Amino acid sequence: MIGTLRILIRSPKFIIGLAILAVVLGTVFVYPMVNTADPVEMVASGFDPPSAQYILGADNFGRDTFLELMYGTRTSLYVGLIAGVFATVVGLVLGLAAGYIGGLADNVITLITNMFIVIPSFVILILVSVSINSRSSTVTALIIGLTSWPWTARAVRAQTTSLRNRDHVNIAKISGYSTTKIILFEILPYIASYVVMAFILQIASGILSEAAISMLGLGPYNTVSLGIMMNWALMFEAPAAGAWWAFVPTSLMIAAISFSLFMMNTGMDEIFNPKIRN
Amino acid sequence: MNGDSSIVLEGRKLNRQFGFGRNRFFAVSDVDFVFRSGEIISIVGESGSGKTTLAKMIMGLLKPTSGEVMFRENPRSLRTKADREEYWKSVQGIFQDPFSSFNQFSKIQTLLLDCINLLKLKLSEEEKMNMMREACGFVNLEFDELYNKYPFELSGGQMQRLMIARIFILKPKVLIADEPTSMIDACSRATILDMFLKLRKQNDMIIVFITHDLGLAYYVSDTIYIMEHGKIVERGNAATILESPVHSYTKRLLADVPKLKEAWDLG
Amino acid sequence: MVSRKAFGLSLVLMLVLSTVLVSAQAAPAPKGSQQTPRNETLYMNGLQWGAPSSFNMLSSNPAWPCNQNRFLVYEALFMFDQIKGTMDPLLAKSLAWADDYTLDVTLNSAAHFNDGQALTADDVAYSFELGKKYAVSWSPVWLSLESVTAKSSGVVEFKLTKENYNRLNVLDALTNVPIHPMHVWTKIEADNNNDIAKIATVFNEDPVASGPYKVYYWDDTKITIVRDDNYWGKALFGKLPAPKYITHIIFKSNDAGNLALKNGEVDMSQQFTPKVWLMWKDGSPIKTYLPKLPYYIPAAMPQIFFNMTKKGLNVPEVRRAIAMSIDYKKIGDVAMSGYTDPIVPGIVLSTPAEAKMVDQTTVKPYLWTTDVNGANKLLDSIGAKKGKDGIRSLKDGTRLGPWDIECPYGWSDWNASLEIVMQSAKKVGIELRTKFPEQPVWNNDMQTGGFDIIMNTPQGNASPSQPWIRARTIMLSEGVAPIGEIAYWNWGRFKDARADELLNIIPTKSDPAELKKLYTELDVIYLKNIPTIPLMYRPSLFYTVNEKVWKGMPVQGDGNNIPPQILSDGAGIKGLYVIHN
Amino acid sequence: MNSYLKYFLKKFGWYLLTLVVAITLNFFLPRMIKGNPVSVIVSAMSQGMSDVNAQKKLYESYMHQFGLDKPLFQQYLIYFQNILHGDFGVSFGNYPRRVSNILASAIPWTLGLQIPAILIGWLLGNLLGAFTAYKKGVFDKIIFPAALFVNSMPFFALSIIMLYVFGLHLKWFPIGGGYGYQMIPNLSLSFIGSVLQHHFLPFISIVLVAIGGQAIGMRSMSIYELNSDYVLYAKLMGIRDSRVVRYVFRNAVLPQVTGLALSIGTMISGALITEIVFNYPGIGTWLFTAIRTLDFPLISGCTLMITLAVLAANFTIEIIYGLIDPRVKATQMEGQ
Repeated sequence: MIGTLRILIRSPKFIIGLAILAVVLGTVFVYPMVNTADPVEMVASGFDPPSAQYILGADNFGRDTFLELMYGTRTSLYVGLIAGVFATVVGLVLGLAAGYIGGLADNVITLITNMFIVIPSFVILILVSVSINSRSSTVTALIIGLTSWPWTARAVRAQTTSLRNRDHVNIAKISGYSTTKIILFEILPYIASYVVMAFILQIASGILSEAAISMLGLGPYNTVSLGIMMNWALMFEAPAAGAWWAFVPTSLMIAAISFSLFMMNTGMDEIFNPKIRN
Repeated sequence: MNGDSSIVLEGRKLNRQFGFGRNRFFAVSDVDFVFRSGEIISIVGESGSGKTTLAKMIMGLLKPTSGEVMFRENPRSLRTKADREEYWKSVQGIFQDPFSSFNQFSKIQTLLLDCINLLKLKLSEEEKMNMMREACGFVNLEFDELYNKYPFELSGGQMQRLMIARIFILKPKVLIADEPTSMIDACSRATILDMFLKLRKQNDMIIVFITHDLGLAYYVSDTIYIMEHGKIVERGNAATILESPVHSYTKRLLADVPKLKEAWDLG
Repeated sequence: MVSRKAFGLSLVLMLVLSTVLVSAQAAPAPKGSQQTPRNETLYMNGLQWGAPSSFNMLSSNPAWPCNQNRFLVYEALFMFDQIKGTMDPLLAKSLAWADDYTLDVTLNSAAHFNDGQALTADDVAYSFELGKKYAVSWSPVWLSLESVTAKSSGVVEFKLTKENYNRLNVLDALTNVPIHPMHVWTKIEADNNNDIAKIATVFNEDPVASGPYKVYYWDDTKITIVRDDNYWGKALFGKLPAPKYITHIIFKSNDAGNLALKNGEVDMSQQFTPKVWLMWKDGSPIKTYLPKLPYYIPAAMPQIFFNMTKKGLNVPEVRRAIAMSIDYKKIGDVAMSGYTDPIVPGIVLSTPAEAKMVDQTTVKPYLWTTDVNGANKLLDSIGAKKGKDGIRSLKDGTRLGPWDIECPYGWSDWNASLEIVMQSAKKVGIELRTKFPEQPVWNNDMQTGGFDIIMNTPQGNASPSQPWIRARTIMLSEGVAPIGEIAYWNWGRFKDARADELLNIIPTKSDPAELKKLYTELDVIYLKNIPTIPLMYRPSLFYTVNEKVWKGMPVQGDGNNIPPQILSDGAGIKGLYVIHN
Repeated sequence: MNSYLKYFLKKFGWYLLTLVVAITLNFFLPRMIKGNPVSVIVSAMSQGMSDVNAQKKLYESYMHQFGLDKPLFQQYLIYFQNILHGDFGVSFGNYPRRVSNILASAIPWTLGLQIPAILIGWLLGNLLGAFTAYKKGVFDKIIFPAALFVNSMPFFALSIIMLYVFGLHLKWFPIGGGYGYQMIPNLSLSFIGSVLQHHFLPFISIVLVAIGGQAIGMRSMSIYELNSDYVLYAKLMGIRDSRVVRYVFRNAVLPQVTGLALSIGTMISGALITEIVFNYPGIGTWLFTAIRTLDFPLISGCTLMITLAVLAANFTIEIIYGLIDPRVKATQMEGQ
């Protein structure tokens, strides 16, 4: 584990990604400790331009956009994280089950997985969100996770299937390992790097999905997220009002977070797939 | 054949099919075998003949689609954990590719410790270390240098010898060796074969070589089974088969002997 | 290389092909010209939000301009003037009460349909009868009507019922029942076996009607009507309306519509435009009906309805505390961009015409304004103590919240208002949560009583029956289904016997002094019980114009005295005759 | 039987099954909600109506007309049957307009916007990816992060910024709609010009994001190929660089084709939201309206169209791919 980290630190891409993410995380978690105001408090008047007091001006409600951005980023990260964890766990469990058990279970799981890969997740995201009346950010995150597990499942299954027939697994079996122990010690370590990378991508896609469905007005209730901020900006005509501060920083924040995660992923990819290394 | 020694393993009409419906094919069909204690057996066939599938069924890694394996004259049961552990104390295997036989993420000692644990011996740390040291000594390896290393720090020959050290600890009744030397350089090959024979002498162990090399089979074994398309096409005393083969497939295999090793058998 | 060229070529082809497809699928074939010249076309927005589904006024969802009150294609007997409160003659010349129960309306003999047929008393009677025969939007008037008959070809006689005597309902109908040509619709009725379900699906592509315009072209993005140069009203108005074409652009959202107004692509906008003054800051020729705040003439009171069956919310002090906690000024400034005068709670608007209908000194003690301290004291006085989280509980342990406070998603001014109410209530220890579901969910929650607090406008149309119709929507408990079933008014299920009584008496009276007494009593009941809290005033229609192309748009104080009924509704139609390039 | 035909039929059957599942989800998921769209229609119609019985009757007649009074499963069967006949039902929000009619009016716009945008984005992205992989150095160090950054931005975020900069600020392009409002669709040059003018901003914002995504994928595929043994061998053999590059590109682009198949769903979804930003009269904008009014039949119609398009695209790509690449065919034909 330590060794892996040491290798990762040598990848500039990974480091850049990590640094950007660290700056974002630092800012969004430290700033609200300094400025303890309520982000939904309407302190200025609508679309006040940036000033010394409010460095990113005010949004349509007269809320401090910068403070809102901090809380919004937190919500989005939370949604991305929960969605990522959910999708990864579901994908991992189904992939392992299909790959390791094989047979009928494999056929059924693979069929479902392939279907959900082809049926656009956006469609399911909309249909499920429309059908759920009260959405908290956790519910939104779970819905997103629900639609994004198939990729992980498919890859985990493929790798597990090939690992299952490897001789070290056979040796472990005839050394009396239980199935759980085999999965934990003989299979998981081999796919761990892949799963971590997939998890990072899932977080990024979770954040992007949240933004997309919030744009459609299907985001979580009673909270501020990056997608909801974009949605308010469009609904309250920030572009027409010239209030670029209501949507440009938000767009850049979404891009910065997913960019940092993508960078980390690319860096890891180059480490773990040495052929891609330049 | 030594009719007087006891039967340890017996296969009755073993079948293994893969796939369903129109995609179904039989990797192993209607195979019978009898392994008596002290015997060395070779199962010879080309790649795709089903010999590895058969080996896995004998080891209990694959369930036969139909047929039965008799262990010490009783139907083999692998249902409970205790059953399985009991079986694997008696029936063990060595695989072709030493590189893939190791879990890259565990240290060398884990491999040997697992064997000690399988034997359920109540030993102190010190005694365990000694046992492993002895096993490594048997295969000419320096345990104290190795035990804290990871597999990728070892050579192929060292790895395969460690696999034999495993068998040394476990002392099974039956050893299934699936092309154990095919990925080893020629000079370690002889050493390794010697170790097998030494082991057998110590424990009165049955060794089943799974191989495509009829020459090797003749050199080491008492009994030879010839396998083609999942079926045993010919069986018998090694010398008899080599001198007067009956089946055309055996004849073809014999003709190939001088050519030797066109490709590594990955099946 | 060859393949790349082929690729590029096929792309271009695809683009062209899709353009062709778009053109080909457009509904009616364009007649003659390929475009409607900008200086001959008046562009509107904000009255139609989806693609037209029909121009059939017997259907549930006819498209602009075939909605009730809109006199561009179909016309009614009178035009209501929102400012003066008068009913101006249109198809009818005059009305006269023969007695309390009989009303005679004399038609303008010049009136004819755009197919040349004269418009007679038979057509009027027939049109009203359609409402009796089928459930259509003007059916409710038949509760107060006994019969509508053609006394002669030029006079229609309306007989009112005695048991359900309601003059207001009938006068309303004279200003909004669209007169249909009998010779056309009897045939449509016959073709569809007199089955309203089938009749309602008739698209009515080219309506035969009496108004100054005919349907010309429509698709998913706009509806265009063209002037009927043979319009009978040329005599009434002295000339034809100025724009040859009127196009209503169908936007999917407010923002696109406002951008188009700003850019001069839309001349007349019935949309909520936040901070409208920013629109003319750069000198753009954009105007609202009033030159200063509140910019628009208030005609409606959006308000929050309490579910009177919810524990905690059924305590009048709690409702009053919420009412006193709300920062009305912030709602006005932030949510409504200041388009509202300070709110005076009650069942009447603060406009001079309505304010004089109640005795202001009598109701004064019951009014409330923003007073957070007062609200806290009030809650203290009933023993509602704050818990650790700052939220109060009543003596019996009922926690004050969390209650959902609900309005449809995307109604941005309302969404903002409720955010403010939520913030306000927190300050007095009441926990509210905003809930912005899709409109049908909101509507369903409201009608079935599946809400805690919900926002809606009780009867926002300017009509002769205000403020009675508004008060009825808030308070009448008769005919209101219990929680779980659909109610069409009084969604909070408020119940007061005296209020019901008053609401039944008012429509039968016409003496102003007597009415004032009754309305005052009703207002006091309202203010004491607080079944709803008005949050703001709002115009019944927004009215923002861009004079880049069309000049002389009616605004207050321009001497024409044309009401802000967006050049198409009621007396607002008169504006079409004064604008010019 | 011809093995390719077998492969084709197998794929076809699988996609058909997937479609059935999609249709089923399309039907059941939106019906889980409690809001009742009929009440909206009725309350719009019965504004001010005071006879409760009349309202009830009206309500029931609409429930009956939309088939909502039947058991859910029966509704499902009817729905399925109707879809087979190309009938998506009547839109609740645009009653009595048929959903198929609405979709027919929207699809040309969406196709006209998305197909060229996605294809051009794919092509340019792959060229750029191969180029950066080949050139390496400073070029790669700038272009790769830039492409990744653009790709990290949701389509609509880029769209809003483009709208603000080029539509509102610089006023170079119209800010929304499919064509000028003064136009009446016809085949004149001025109309086509207007369509193209309105097409440009949404088109370019889809292209930009697509370029980013494809360039990244192509770059890593190309690096993979460039580092492979055959390239080394070819170089040792003294084969000209340009030829090697062509080999590399050809080998790297094949996986990119499957990549396109797999990412096409995400791309279409992103592009649909772009339509909303630009008020473009395509499926995305309709979907937005339908969601706002909980117009089930229209929501189902839109999502079904999207699913159908994605399935069709995937199917086509797989079929063509099976034809081109013998390896795929071989693995597909294997026993399992």
